[in-house]
Amino acid sequence: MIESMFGVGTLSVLVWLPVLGGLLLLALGRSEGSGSGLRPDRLVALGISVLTFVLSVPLWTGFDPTTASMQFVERTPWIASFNVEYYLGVDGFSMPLILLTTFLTPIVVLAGWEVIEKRTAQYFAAFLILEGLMIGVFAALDGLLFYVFWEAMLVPMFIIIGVWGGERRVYATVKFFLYTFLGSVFMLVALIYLYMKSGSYSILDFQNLPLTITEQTLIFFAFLFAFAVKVPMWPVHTWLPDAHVEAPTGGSVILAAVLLKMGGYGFIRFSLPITPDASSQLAWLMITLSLVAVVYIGLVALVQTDMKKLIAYSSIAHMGFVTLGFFVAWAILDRTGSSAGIGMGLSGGMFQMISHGFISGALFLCVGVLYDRLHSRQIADYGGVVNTMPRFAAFMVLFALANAGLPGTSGFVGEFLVILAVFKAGFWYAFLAATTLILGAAYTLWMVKRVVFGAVANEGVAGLTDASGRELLVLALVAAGVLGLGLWPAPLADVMAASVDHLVVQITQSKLEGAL
Amino acid sequence: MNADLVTAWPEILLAVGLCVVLVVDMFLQDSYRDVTYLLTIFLLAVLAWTLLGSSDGGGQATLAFGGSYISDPLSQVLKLFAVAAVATVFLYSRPYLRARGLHIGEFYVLGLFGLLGILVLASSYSLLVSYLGLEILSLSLYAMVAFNRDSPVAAEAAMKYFVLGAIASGTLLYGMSMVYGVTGSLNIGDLQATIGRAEASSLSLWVGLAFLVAGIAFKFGAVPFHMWVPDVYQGAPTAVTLYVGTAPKLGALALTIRILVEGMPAVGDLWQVMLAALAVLSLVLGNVAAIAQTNVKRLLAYSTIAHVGFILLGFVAGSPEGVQAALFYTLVYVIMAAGSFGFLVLLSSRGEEVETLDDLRGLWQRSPWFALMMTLLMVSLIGVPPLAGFYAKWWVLTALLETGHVGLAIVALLASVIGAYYYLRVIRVMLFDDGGHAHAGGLPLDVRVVLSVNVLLLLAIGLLPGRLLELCARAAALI
Amino acid sequence: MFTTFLFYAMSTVLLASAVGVITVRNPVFAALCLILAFVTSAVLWLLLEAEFLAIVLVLVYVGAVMVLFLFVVMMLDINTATLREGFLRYAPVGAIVAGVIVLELAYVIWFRGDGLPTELATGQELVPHDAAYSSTQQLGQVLYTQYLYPFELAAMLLLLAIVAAILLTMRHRPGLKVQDISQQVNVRREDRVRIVAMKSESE
Amino acid sequence: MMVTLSHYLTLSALLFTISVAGIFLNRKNVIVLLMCVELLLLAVNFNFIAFSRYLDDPAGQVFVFFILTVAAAESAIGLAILVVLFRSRRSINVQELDVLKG
Amino acid sequence: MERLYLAVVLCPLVAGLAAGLFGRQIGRAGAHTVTILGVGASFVISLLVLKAQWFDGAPAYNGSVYTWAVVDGVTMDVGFLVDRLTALMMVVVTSVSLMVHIYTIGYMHDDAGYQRFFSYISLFTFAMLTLVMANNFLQLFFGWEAVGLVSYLLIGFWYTRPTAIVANLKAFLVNRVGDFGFLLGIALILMATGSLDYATVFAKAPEISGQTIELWSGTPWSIMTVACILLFVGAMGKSAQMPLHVWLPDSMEGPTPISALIHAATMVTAGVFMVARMSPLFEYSETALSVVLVIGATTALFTGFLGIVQNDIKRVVAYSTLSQLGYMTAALGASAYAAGVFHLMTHAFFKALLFLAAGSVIVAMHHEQDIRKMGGLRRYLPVTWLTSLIGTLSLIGFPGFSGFFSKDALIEAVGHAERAGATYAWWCLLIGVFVTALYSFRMYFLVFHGPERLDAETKSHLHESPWVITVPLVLLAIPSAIIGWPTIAPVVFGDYFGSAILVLEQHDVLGELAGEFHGPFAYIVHAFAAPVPYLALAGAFTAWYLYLRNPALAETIRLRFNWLYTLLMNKYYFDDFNDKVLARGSRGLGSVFWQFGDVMLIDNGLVNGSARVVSWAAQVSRQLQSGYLYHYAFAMIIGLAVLVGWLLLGA
Repeated sequence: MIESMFGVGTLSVLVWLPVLGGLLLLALGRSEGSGSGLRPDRLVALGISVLTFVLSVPLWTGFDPTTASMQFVERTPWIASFNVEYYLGVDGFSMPLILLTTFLTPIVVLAGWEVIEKRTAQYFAAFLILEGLMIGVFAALDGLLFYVFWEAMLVPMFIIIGVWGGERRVYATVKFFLYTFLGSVFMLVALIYLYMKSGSYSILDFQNLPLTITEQTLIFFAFLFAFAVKVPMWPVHTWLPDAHVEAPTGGSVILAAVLLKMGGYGFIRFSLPITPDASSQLAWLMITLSLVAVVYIGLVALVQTDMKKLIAYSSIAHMGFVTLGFFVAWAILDRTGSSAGIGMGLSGGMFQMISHGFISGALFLCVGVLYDRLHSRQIADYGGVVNTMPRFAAFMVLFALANAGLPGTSGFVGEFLVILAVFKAGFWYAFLAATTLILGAAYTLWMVKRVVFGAVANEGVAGLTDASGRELLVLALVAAGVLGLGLWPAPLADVMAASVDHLVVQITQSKLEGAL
Repeated sequence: MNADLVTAWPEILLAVGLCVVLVVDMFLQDSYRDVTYLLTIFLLAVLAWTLLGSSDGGGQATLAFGGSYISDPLSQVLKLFAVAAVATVFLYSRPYLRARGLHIGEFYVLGLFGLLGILVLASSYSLLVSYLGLEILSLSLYAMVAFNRDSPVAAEAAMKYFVLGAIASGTLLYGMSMVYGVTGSLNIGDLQATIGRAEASSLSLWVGLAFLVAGIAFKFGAVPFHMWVPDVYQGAPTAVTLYVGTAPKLGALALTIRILVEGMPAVGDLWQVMLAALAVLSLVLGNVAAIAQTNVKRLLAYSTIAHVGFILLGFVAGSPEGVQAALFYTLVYVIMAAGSFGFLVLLSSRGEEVETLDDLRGLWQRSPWFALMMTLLMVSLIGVPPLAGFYAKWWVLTALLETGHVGLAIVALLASVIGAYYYLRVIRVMLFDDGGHAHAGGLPLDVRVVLSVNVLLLLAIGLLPGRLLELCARAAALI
Repeated sequence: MFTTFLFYAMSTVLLASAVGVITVRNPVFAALCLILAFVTSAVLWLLLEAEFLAIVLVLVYVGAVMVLFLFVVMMLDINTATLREGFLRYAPVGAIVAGVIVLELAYVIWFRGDGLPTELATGQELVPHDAAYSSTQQLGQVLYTQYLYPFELAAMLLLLAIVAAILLTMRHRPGLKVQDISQQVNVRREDRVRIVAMKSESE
Repeated sequence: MMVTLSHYLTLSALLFTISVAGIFLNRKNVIVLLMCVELLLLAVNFNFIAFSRYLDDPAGQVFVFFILTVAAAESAIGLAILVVLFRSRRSINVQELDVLKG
Repeated sequence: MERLYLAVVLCPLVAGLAAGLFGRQIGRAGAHTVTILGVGASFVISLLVLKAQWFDGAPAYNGSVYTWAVVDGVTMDVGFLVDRLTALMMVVVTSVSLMVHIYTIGYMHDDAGYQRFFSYISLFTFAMLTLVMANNFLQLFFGWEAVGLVSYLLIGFWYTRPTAIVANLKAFLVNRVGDFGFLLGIALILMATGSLDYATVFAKAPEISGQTIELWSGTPWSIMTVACILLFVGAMGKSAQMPLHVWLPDSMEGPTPISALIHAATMVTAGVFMVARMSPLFEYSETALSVVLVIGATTALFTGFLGIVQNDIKRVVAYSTLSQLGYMTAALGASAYAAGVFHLMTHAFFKALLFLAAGSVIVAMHHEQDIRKMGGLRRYLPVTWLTSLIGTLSLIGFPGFSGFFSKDALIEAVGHAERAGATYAWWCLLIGVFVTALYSFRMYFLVFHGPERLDAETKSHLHESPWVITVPLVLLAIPSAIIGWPTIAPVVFGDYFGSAILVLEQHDVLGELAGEFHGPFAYIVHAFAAPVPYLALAGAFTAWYLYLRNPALAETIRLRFNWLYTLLMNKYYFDDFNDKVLARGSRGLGSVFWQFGDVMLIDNGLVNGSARVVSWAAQVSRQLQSGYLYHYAFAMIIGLAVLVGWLLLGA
């Protein structure tokens, strides 16, 4: 349907519609935030983001869950002399992530509706452009195209944090940029190397490429730098708390909800299938780092006094489950000699990514709601919010519980599946991973206790007004996602199933025979 | 002889046109200086038009003037870009010069002389012609740097540039003399053949080679022959900095390709290693030193040094692809430099100089479009896709990796990560910092359009880089 | 044998005067040293049978360029007293670096003269040209044929130098009073004389 | 004892070095720098003429011819810059040319 | 039938959501009406189910409602397993819940969060029913955590009280510790059996009982033992077994109805239920059962001691709950699952009764909870007094009351068990009987008898609670008194549970005892041959003597054994340990990781450190660009010399 309307594929529309929309806004928007009035910029932004979401729905409805091959494929030569193609397509891994992106962008637009006062048009434009680029990352099947989207995305995010961020925004955003930039340059080397070996930039070709163990190891590390920074994994995670704290609410939401997922997605798309043997050899490292993320970062989160920082650290801990779920595959293989359970880890990681997208996004939205009123992120400045903002508090408690992995919310699904899978790799792995049940609950609920519950702590809190209809709408939309996914994850699991199975096959097949 | 003249028509056309401009300008009153300007632009337009028309023809190399002149796809591409770059420089410069009472015909004339030098370099197939081309270019640059006679810093810059430049040409000449002594020939084609024979590859030749490399490195501004770059860029009037920072890079590239790549491929191992050392030094020092700068012109000067390192890496690869990549990099860099220096020129067009980072503070508040354009330029200079700067780096890296220079590739990448910092700083002052008084209002439409086209060209190349990549590949195919 | 003597004598003078250029206190002396260096060089070039260039060197360089130098030196009237400060302080460093370069070059030239058309390499002595040989003629034959293109470029270069030199040094001083003859000739009475009606002053 | 090519080349090398050293050592007077440049070119010319002679090839002499031309033009421009410098600075002290740095 | 099961679960859910989301619209009356209707419907259906299961002999139902997800070939369903065990639990849960609903109308009459409260307790009923009706581990875990969540919300119901929100956080976290083990247990079971479905898992239990897992290299553990202990860790959290019992006394910060419902009758017994439900697994691990036995017995005795020194009326009841939960657990550990569940049922009634009665006292006393400020209340609160007495007698196991049957049966079962730790357990339980009677009657006497220690202000308003409070008391008092008579035969010694609970033949202590069982009356007579009733009476008598007859002696004893008193008052220092070592320790560790690891090493060291190095290098390189022409020239010359030199050396 869309194809016939625009003459281009669905994915192209999803990538370029927001980008062009963003450019349109840039062209339109000279208005310094006038505060009142019609404010066409935000209407345009909302319209485009909602339209993008609507247009992305066919990805789900038209998706064939029985196959692991790419769907909605678009493929034309782009840089012919290097066999670089404009090659888009989705499978069970990327499609949900794209939907997550298109779902969250309107929410982010709504979240910034009245809050952003300066340079509104540019603000919304940045988010729209970012959206298109993020979709591009998930949809790209050509290595170079992937890299282009991957890197390009840094710029709008850099600007979002830098312009609309808090006091230390410059430090934070530069740190963010350089960290990720440093990480991804190594990926570029790996991509070029893979191109040299395979003669094309197609990721699917990369995946079928036989590589020696040395090559695999080097490529693995090159990718690891890029993805580990993005995820972020310990010890390259320190940009995240800073970036989150300083970013405007929308920026934090997108950062936590989608940007981090790119790292996890990268592992699925590149590291695991391209370098299965290196991954196998280094699985211990990845598992260790993941567990460090869960335990160490969990403890660090416990002592945070800044809400956003706390949520940021909790994000790192939760993303630890993603990498754990992915890389535990080889430990399972080693220990049990069978591939049973690998798929559960992979699915768990994917669930964790999607769910974390909702939950961390929602928590940042909640902090944003509070910040808009009292302009403080410090836990100590709050207390007894429930007295003045009961409806908001209900949502916040819900999301906090989801963050703690309460069954029935999406936060549970991923952790549950990953722990089930990890147990197969070893009791102590599972033991450490499961500490998140305690730590996650501890830092989240302790924050809730200090912020939401209790008597009204100060005049600021006493003067709070409950969330507005817009804010409630935003929170309710995310809450629907959190609960829906938690109570009935089957549809998502079904969508991923074929791709997961395919990846399990790729993981378990050594590439070494072919190369030797 | 007639055939030779036909072959060399771009230089002839330019030389004749230049004289016409010079003569016409002599008889013009100050208030009619725009006629000179228009005439110059017209001349360049004609030149570009005819170059464009002939650039697809044949794709063959034609020699003329006893083998000292060559017309091949490479020379055509370089000339076309040089003409376009100089034209862009002129377009940018007029309001700036006018605001300072410097809008005199000699600026254009000297600029055209410099262009002539570049064209000569592009087509040179002899050491002698290269030397002359280089001197035409250099002398006009010295004069241009000094041409704001009331500026003490400009004079200082010109003096430094002159003395160092003279040493560099002396070095280059010394190298040429050694090469001549060993091979007995000045002609590139003969050089290639002679040096290809085993006995010619002697220590004397190598010493000559070292001198040549030093001379070329100076022209590029590679470390440690870079010291003039920051001082000249800063000291010269910004319009001249714009000129110095753009088109002459094409001349230096031509010099390198003609003498080293085409003339001495047999000793490629040697000069590649030398260039590798220079490249690494340039990348590191350029990027590191730029971090401490507060003057944007100076900052961009160091950034130039760093980019030169990248260009040289293309040659280090030692493969045809590497040369193509270096060519592509240079072309893209010229576009980026034109945009970024042009941006400074435009901001300075209302009188006071816009030079320091502080002068850019809060530009976004008042001139969002300009700030956006400059942001894109900086992003491209960092090498972030989808802007053209990324593909330049990418191609050079590809060439390096294909020839096994992994270590160099990684050094280059790390250096560019460091480099990202100061470009971000420029973005930061324009976008993130409030206050300040940076403003880009009141500029004539033409320059605004030129800047936009300049920047959007980078974006266009970034989105569809195939055409330019292929152009470069074809241009350097015959080497 | 005479040529050998001449070579050494002239070389000695040349090097001495070159050292003089960089060491003497007074720039006028430096210029004179330079002139001496050029002249001795011309002699040495004659030994190399490049008589045209030798003459050009004297005529063009000594006659024009060095005079220009002297002219500028005089015009700028620089205080010579302070001009040499710091020289000795840096001399050792300079000497080391210069020594290194000389050693490098000498090593190549003397000990590893491979590739060069030296006697060692070619195995035969240099045969002097016969008396009919004229380097001027030889140059003349190729200059407008084989080297036409460089020659024309050199012409452009000179033009460039003219333009540049004029641009840089010619000044239109704003305060300068210049006669405009045509204005003077075309002047009318109304421009110069104003008749003012005044009341007569009593008292 | 013959005067060989090597003698000329060595002479040239010495000249080259002296002029380079002069540029480095001279801290006061820009005009001496210009003279050093002339010396530098002279050294190069020696090389070319010597090679030309020993190769029996006129190209080297032609090159020198052009170098002389260029050198003349170059010194004209150099002196012009010097004049500009002196006019704006009232000094041609090399050590005072240090506004641009860092 | 299937639809009915769904209705049992969904009625409270819908009602709870309605009260919660639309509380403002439907008002107070609306809220309690809708929730009581919902729970009432569940109760009625539960009775029907029980009837069908028990009297009509309907087969156990095991069916799926919907597929939650299929991941990696493992199907995870949401579904119901309804057999006799489930049916019994359903009735207990819904009946107590219904009583509490009604009682709440009176108790929470003046509270601003009226609708919210009804919503919570309805949701709790939903969650608890999901738990007991689950036919798979996933749903079990869901219910498990959901009841924990509601408990969390209810303990913190009065969120402005600092103690309440500390208590609820503590409750949740301690429960999470249990869930931590529980989840690992589930994971191990999935690993061993490849399924989360009860039926499949139970079917495979004998098969995997011989398998081992290496926790440390070289030491094989029986999978079954590890799995059961892990699962039991969950039960310890939920059923407040030592050392995870610390949250339960604090949970008394919540309103009294939920203390009755959640922290006495139902939720805390989930652990007991779970172990009973998992009997097909536990039966295959002697070790695990021993652990259960010892922990249960220890809890039974030592938390009982704590009850003696408490002065808060609710806390006394809470410690008695802990102790009784220990009894149940000990029964489970002796493979006397039926006895454990039986005690669970009787306990649900009499403990709910005691709590509600305590609540009635509290309401009457205007939220005064200190028993030292009460006394002689029987004249003012006759219904409460009488029902309390019934509850207390039942609790101490006074012959004939329901608590007697269940407690006596389980003590006897433990006595007959031949398992490591059984003897220890038996002694603990026996002493526990005395202790139970002591603290129960201590409270009873201090509250209802003796001098009136209350102030005049309170006294002037003192009157019996309204009918919405007393009716539930009466309704609960009836089963507390008599329910043991008709049920002990089938439930404990009969085959009521049938296949719902698996007991291996060699473990079947109850089967052994069943031979000596000849009806309830004979059982009472028979009981007097054992020390249990005497101990109970001795306890009651001691309480009477110390607190009514000769209070000075109690004070003397307190002073004489001050160290013991301090130890008990500090609850064996568990809380201090948790606070000072665990909580503070992990926060300290977190601080170290953060400030030292993240901030100092990574951020300041690596990240900013490299930035500093670069900027230092930048400054240095600025120095190199000195501005002096001769330095520039020098650099070029050096460069040239190096290039040439390199060639010469390299050649």
